[in-house]
Amino acid sequence: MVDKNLDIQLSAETLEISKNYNFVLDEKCGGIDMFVGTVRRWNKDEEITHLDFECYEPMALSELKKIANRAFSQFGLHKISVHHRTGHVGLKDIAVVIAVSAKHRKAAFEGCEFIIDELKKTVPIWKKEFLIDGSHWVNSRP
Amino acid sequence: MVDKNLDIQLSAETLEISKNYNFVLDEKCGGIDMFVGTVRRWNKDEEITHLDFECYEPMALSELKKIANRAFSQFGLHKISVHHRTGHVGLKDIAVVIAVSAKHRKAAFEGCEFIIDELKKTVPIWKKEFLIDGSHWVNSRP
Amino acid sequence: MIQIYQDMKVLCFGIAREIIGNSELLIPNVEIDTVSSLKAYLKSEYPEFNVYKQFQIAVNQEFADDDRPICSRDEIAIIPPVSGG
Amino acid sequence: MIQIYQDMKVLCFGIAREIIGNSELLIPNVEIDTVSSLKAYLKSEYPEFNVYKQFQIAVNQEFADDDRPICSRDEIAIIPPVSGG
Repeated sequence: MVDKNLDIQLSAETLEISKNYNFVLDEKCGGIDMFVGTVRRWNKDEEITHLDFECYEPMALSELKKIANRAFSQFGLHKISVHHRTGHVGLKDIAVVIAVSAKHRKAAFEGCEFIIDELKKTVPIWKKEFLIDGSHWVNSRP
Repeated sequence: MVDKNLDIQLSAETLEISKNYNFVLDEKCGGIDMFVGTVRRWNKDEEITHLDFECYEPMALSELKKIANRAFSQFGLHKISVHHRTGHVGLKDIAVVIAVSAKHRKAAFEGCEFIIDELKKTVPIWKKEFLIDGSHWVNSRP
Repeated sequence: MIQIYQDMKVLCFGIAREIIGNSELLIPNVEIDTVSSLKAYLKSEYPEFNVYKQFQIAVNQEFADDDRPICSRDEIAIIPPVSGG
Repeated sequence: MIQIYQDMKVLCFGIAREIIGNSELLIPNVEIDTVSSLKAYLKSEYPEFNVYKQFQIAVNQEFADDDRPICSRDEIAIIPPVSGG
């Protein structure tokens, strides 16, 4: 889903931060903040081999759009780009990229953090962690 | 100045965010935050044509290293990369890139914002703004 | 008054898909008219849902409260605790 | 007691470089022994420094307080308000 100031994508392909950067770059803005979530090998004492992301695509897009619209109005952001992976994601690969541009840096930091915080609360995307000795859906364990 | 976890560079060449990203990416980390300062066309009512950065190189490197070391210890960051331009920087070009990696995202956001805030306070780098109708050193005007 | 119940289709994701064994569940001819009656049905037919953390229900791609009325024409989905990012 | 003063070299950046007209200033044979006496000398010789925002002095690449002693062997620099980023 791409319009002039908002670029939201769920993708089965490797994410590249330059795409988000190029989308939000604008001569009206002096500050860009980007958050990149990558797959780390250790979660507490468990060794991870890879992740698998599943999503409810139309609702995920619609929830992301709601979050972005709140971020535009609360922080005065200029452009927002959110790309999230689906499927198999290996160690050090990118799970999510959020880039935002704003006139000034404080709004960029706050808006970017707001988007990733809200994404983790409400967007219907599920992460299965594959460990050396088993697998589980994150946040589902009793 | 590059060591295992810290990469600080003052450069007369165009900056590329992928270099900072690749430096801080690490399988121990789940969150990377990047701040990119770009040149915007308007500062209040003044139209900018380009910037020119001058620096006191050995002291700038030493001040940046102090800031980075405080950020490592205050926020538990894993890796830090700071690249700052010198010389002529055009509209939409990058003046500064700060990338940090951390186990968790909150530390990454806070650490990255800390570094740019402190950079703007103490690092001996000076920006001359060239406008349609004149030029001046930023922060020096009475 | 006679009511005709049509099969209700429920989309299943993540742990819910694995518990149910399919990405879609068809619930035949059962009187389910609110989110809470759907939740009760699922927990009774698939007791594993009581073991894992609470799921939510989305109706037409929006999170829905327990008293939200539903019918077979709605797009209904089980939303286990999300974990994107 | 006779003291011999050597030329003191001062590095100049940004607006300070433009006011002084050079990236290095050599101050000959003047009794400058602290940061504050250097500041006073600069403001008296280059009155424009009184117009712009206060500058700081760095000694051996560290910000220095006014009472910091200095001599011609130190690396001394005028640091106008910084504006990186």
